[in-house]
Amino acid sequence: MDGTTFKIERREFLKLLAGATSGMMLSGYAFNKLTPVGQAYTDWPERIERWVPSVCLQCSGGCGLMARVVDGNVVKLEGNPLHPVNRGRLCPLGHAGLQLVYNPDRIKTPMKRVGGKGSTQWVSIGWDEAINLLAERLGELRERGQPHSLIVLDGRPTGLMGALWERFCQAYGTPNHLPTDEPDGMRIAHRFMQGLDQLFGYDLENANYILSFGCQLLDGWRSPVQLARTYGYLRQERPGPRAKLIQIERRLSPTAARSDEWIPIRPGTEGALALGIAYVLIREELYDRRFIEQYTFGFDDWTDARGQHHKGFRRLVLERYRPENVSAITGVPVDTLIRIAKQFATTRPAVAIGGAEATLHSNGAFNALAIHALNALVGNLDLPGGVLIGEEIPFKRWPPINSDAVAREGRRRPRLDRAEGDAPWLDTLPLEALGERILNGTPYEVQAVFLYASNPVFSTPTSARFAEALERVPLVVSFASFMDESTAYADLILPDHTYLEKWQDGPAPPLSGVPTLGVAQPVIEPLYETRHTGDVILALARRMGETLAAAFPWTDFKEVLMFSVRGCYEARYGRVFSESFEGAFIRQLQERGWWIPQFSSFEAFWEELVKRGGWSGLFHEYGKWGHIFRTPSKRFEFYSQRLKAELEARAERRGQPLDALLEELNITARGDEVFLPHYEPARFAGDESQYPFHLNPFHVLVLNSGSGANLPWMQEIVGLHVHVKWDSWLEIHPETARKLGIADGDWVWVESPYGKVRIRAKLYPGSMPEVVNIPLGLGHTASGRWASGRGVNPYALIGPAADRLGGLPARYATRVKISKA
Amino acid sequence: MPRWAMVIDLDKCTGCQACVIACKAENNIPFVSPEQAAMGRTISWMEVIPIVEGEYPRVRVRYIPRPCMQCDNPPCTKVCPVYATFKNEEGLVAQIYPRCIGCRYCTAACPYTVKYFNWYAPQWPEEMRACLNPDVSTRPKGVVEKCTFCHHRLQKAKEKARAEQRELREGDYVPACVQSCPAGAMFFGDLDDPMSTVAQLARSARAFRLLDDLGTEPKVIYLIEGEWYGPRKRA
Amino acid sequence: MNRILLFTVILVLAVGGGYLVARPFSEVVQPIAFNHKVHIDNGLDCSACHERYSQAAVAGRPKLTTCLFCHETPLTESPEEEKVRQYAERGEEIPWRRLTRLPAHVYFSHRRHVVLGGIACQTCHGHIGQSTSPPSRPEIQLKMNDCLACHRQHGVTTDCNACHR
Amino acid sequence: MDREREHNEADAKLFAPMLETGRPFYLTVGVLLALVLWGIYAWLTQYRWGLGVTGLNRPVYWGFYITNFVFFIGISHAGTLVSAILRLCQAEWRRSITRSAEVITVLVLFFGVANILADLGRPDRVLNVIKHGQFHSPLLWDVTSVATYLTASSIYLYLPLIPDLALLRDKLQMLQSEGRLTSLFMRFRRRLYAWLALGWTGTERQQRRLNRAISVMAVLVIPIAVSVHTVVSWVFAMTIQPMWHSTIFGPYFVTGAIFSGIAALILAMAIIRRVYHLEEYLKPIHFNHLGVLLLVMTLLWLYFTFAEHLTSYYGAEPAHMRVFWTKVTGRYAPEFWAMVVCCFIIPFSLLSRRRTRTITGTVIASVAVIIGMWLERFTIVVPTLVNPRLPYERGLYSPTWVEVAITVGCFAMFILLYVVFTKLFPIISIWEVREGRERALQEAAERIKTYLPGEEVEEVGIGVLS
Repeated sequence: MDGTTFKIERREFLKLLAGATSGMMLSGYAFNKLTPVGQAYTDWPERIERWVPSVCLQCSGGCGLMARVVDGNVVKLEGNPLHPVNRGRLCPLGHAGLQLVYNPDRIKTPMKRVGGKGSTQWVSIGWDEAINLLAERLGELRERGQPHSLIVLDGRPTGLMGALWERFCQAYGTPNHLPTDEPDGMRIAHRFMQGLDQLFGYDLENANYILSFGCQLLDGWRSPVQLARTYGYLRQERPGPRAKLIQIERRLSPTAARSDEWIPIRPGTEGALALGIAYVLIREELYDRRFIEQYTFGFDDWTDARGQHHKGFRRLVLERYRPENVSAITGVPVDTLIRIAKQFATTRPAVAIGGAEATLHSNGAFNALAIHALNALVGNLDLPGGVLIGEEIPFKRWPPINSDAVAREGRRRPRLDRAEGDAPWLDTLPLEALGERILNGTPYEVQAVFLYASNPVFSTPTSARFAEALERVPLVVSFASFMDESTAYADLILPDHTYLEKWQDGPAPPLSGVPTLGVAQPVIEPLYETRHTGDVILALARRMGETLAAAFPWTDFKEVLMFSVRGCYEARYGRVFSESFEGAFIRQLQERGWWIPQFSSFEAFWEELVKRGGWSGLFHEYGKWGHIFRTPSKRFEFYSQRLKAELEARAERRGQPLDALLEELNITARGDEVFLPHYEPARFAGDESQYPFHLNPFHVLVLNSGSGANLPWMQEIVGLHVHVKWDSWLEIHPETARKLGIADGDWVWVESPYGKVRIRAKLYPGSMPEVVNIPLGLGHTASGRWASGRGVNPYALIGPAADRLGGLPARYATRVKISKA
Repeated sequence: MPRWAMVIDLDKCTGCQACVIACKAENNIPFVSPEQAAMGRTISWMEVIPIVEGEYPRVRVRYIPRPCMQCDNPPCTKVCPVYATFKNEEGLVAQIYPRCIGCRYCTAACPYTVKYFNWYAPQWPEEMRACLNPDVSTRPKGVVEKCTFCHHRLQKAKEKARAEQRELREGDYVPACVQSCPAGAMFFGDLDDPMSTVAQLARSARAFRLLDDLGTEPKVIYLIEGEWYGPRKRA
Repeated sequence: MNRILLFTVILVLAVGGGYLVARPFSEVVQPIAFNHKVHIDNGLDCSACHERYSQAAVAGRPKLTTCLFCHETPLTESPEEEKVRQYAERGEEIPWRRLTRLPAHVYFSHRRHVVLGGIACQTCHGHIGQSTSPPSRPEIQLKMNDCLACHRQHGVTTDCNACHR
Repeated sequence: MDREREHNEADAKLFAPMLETGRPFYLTVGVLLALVLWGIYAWLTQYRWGLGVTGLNRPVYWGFYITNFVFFIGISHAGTLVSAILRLCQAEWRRSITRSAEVITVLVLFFGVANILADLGRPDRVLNVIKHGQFHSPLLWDVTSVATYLTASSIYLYLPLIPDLALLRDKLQMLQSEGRLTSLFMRFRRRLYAWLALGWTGTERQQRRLNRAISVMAVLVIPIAVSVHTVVSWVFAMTIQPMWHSTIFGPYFVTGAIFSGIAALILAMAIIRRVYHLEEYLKPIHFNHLGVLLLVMTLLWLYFTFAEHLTSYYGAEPAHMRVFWTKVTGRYAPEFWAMVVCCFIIPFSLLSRRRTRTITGTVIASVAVIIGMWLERFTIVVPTLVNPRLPYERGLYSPTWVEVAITVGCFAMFILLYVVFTKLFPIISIWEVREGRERALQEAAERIKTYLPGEEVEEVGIGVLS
């Protein structure tokens, strides 16, 4: 019995001990919970709050920002209510700027690759070392007389940074400042028909009928917020009936979904439809006769100085583009065509806009001409509700450069993206061809590549070849903030600030015709060891000898900005951003020719400019007829004499007949028709019998063609209408899918002559039976934790094709086949 | 007492989802991993509902931005066992995270499915914590959350108005989504003030409310798409 | 019976021990033995150091520059005062610890209470102004019911939303 | 004393489980314990990381746990309600089955509550329900009625247990006096029985009071039981969600509850009979009678199910129809039709014929009903949530191992506690069986006489209502 008692006692004791220990722990924990741990409470937020104006650089829309800064961190981005582009509004991508600035995947210091080409190892280096290294390497190139072998791929060639790069290339001696942003095909029409090289605006706010040929008005075209604002205004704010928006497109995009009518059309036949509409306008005499007579050339048949008779636009259209013919080409029913044409002619002001979908084809230039011809037919050029030819921002001109002999010699070499170095528009090579040229070393070896806001390895067809090309170049320098696909091939990474950390200019894209410039100051201190690329250019120039240094008489980018905006101060029109009621009065005065200076000194102007976030030209002067037609005939040219002259000049130089050149440029028309807006059949990669579907890689507002992919918020909302998040999808017509035995959400293979991807199919009644759609911007293999490995990149399917006349990449010219995976 | 209400003009809405992201930024809404998102655990107080109607080629897509309806007769508050969700005197349906026991009865009872649950404790990469809004708490795991009409903005607006010794004016208090709407499709104000924009628009013949026949009396009022010749408002 | 006694003793010891172990961690120790009373007696107002209580939510703690405004040169021979200049020499801010805290989900605005509501600092902060050395814990530990009682008394909102976000 | 010994010998089998324990018992306990530990581990995982470890999502906010909750609360009707009704009806065949039914009730209620706790996002704040309870929430009604029901059914289990506890006390006392009670545990048990028996000696007065108390509780417990499951159904019916917002949900749930309760009871009885060799106490007639009861409930269940679905179908409100088709032809059709088979086709075909209303037949029917009723709860909870009223992406729900483990753990724990109960207390009411043996025959005969014409017989002072 005693034994048992003892046993119990011991057990009891152990139990008590255990109890006591746990009790002690528990009570200690509880007390700790109840009262603050003093040491931990040194974190003491002050909540000091400021609102700082800036400019959004998530896309090229140029919206003004107000950043809410609390205790040195940006905690919210809102629109700048004074900025005329967005008036306090902001798109989803703009809001997600927070996730860009505070992204954990940012490159935090300058880095140098170790282990030579092909290695994926970088080491952090200091800025001085980095810039010295770069200056040394670039210096060597100049010493060897090869400054032209540097190419600068510039994805944001507008504004002062573009100008700074251009100036650097000039002073350094390379002709190769190459834009990599997506070209706007309508520019070709502006060049050939009006002799102007700029982008035109569209006075949508005053338009009553908007005929959009695949223009993604609400999906990121030019300035998304301004477009959305305009849309809202046209729908329910403007007095009178709602404006009509007709979307002619191969996919029911969000723009098409918000339009009054969606007209599905066979890819690449937009030009034919425009000509079909022209037929109705001409046949029913619904065109603007006064305008045609006074301001156009080549509408009727004409005889040139040598007495040769030429065919006019009218006869060409009446002969060739009868609605039934056009319907057969485009797949648009005849009655729809006639109805649209009549509405377009009678609902004035009516305006026709061409988008990338219509112009990035092998026949893109002619599509653009045909579409733009419609604007001339209704006489709606530089009028309220029409096409606007706007003013440039009056930046102060920079002092001329005294470049040295090496630079001058280098600049004389042909630009790498020009097939034959003739007129800038003719036969410009798309990016993928550039890669081939680097690989082939034609016309010369490339020794150095700068990547600024540019990611060609991701956004180029046959990107593996471009990657190979970068591998081959001895020096690749990237200014990226993220380790993207192209930066992965960089030997030197000089990370730029994100846009909230730096001084910058934000020119708004032309839309309202009014020049608008956003000016941004750094909102927060740079988070990491990054540096403004503008400052890097200046520092680089300073270290590369007298002549280069002399070309850049500024210490940093802020000075460049201050120097340049002096032009606005001195412009004698426009105004620092102001409340709309305040602006309205000044605008009325200025419209009547009055100029009241707002500030007594540039310093006062600058201070207010920075505080309010920018400067704007206030109003557009309509009907500058002498100004908007810079063609040989000083009129709007249906028959483009410039096109004719340049093609003939080239043929002559080569000593070949014109027809042979046309043959080479894949132009089927002959004679006068070549120089008139006409329909050229689009060419597609892949045979129809083997690859039955058109591939339509479409833009998504929130991805901005790829840069939005590492922002989790954007990934969460990417495929709204098909309920897809964090992934790509293939939109396929339900009936087509049924025939192929594909159900919603099935995995499918999409195969083109160039590649093959596995993707989830989504049945979408808004896709045409013969077209499948894949969003652009996903399928990264690098660029951050959230971007990498999600979805597919349709560029893997797209072939390297181009419109050889206009130098437009033919992004929509690939056929694919679909099979169940 | 004002009765806060929102009007959304579907004819102006472009479906861009700026409201969705503005809300996420304003209210410290965590994003979830792709795997969680695939399970349906994305939190989005403001959500755009896409409705694809019709057959090719006459297909129509409607976009309906959907915040919390802030019902005058909310089915969710009735079922909350602990007063973690209730309607306050200004008509806002509040959600009090420190009180919530996470039974998800309110989420199941809400006919609009506007309530979200914190399946895990919300997480951000350390860098991204810096850009959280200090005016709004981050939620713990296991509680229900939803759109609050950005009521923290109301508190700030009220404090500011009082400090300036004036009444709250129209436009002083606007939720983040309304503030950001690029198309100007959203309006906000006091429904009890007959002169306010929302009250005027609410009387429009285009006005309707989601699932109106349920009698929940939502204070989010929609204006239907289409031609209309009545009075117009600029947001 | 003995067993119960033993158990009780151990329980008391355990709880007490736990408290004693945890206690030092829960004390707020200020880097400088700041004397509120001396400053108040010398005619300084709360706002002299806690600058923003009348304009913002957070009253704020004094920045080093605020201290140096008077203490650039020694006013007394106090070694504690000397510490201020030592921090200045090292170019560091004084790491004041926070004494009065609210849970993270409670939003409190000083301006709202002090300026708009006319509540005296003492209501929540007690006699901190009369303290001669930094207290290791707040004199008044506010609980939600305290807030509610005061709100009811003043007839202001008791809406949960007003404080909880 | 003689009679006592006679009884004891006759009922030796009833005492046996409490006095002898073999390997199968430990094996069973071991297996069950392992499952319980698995469930606990799952719950700890869930507590640590949050409900994210389940398969729940938006819009399927409720899943296994709520299904289990409704199911367990339903099973709880086995007992109390069945036994109370049988007692009130003076159904003589009740005597050997009431106890096992009442135990099911009390134990299973805990698991209903446990599943609610498992379902909470913040189990640490569960006391808020008491501190800040809002009575407009049906969940509070649930808390109240379940608590009341738990109290009432515990008392109702305890009261008829008292004479048996006294018997056990005496039995162990006897064994001790014979020096056969060596283990400490047995001595502890003797003290426990003595304490719980409240000094029962079986005097006339005690007997009368006990009978009175039992009859009061039996009357009381029926409305409470009905209310409990009605309130559970109201958790759903008080919302305006399609196919939840239904007026017949109260009776529908109560019917289902009794239905599944009887099935659980039959299953439990069959196992007890088999394991403890109680063939003499739980006879085919018992199974036959319960089988008939089950048959009635099957038909009643079918009636309600049919009514519920027909009204939805005929009304054809779009929101309702989405849920309806999800059940009938859509994603949850397998579960739905399995439910119909389990709850109606199998039990009806087995129970409607006397030839198949055997022990085996009723047990098969019961197993089917238990599975079917769980599926019924599942197809009530989930398809509605899967189909939100607004056209969101339709949710899908597939439970994770955590939910499965917690569910399995709950079942295992319930069975474990049940097994332990049978080892500590008589699972067949010994005194009632004895009472039946001694008096019931005569009483019944006399009672029957009162039904017959002609003979004017004085009301006999028998039965619980006297």
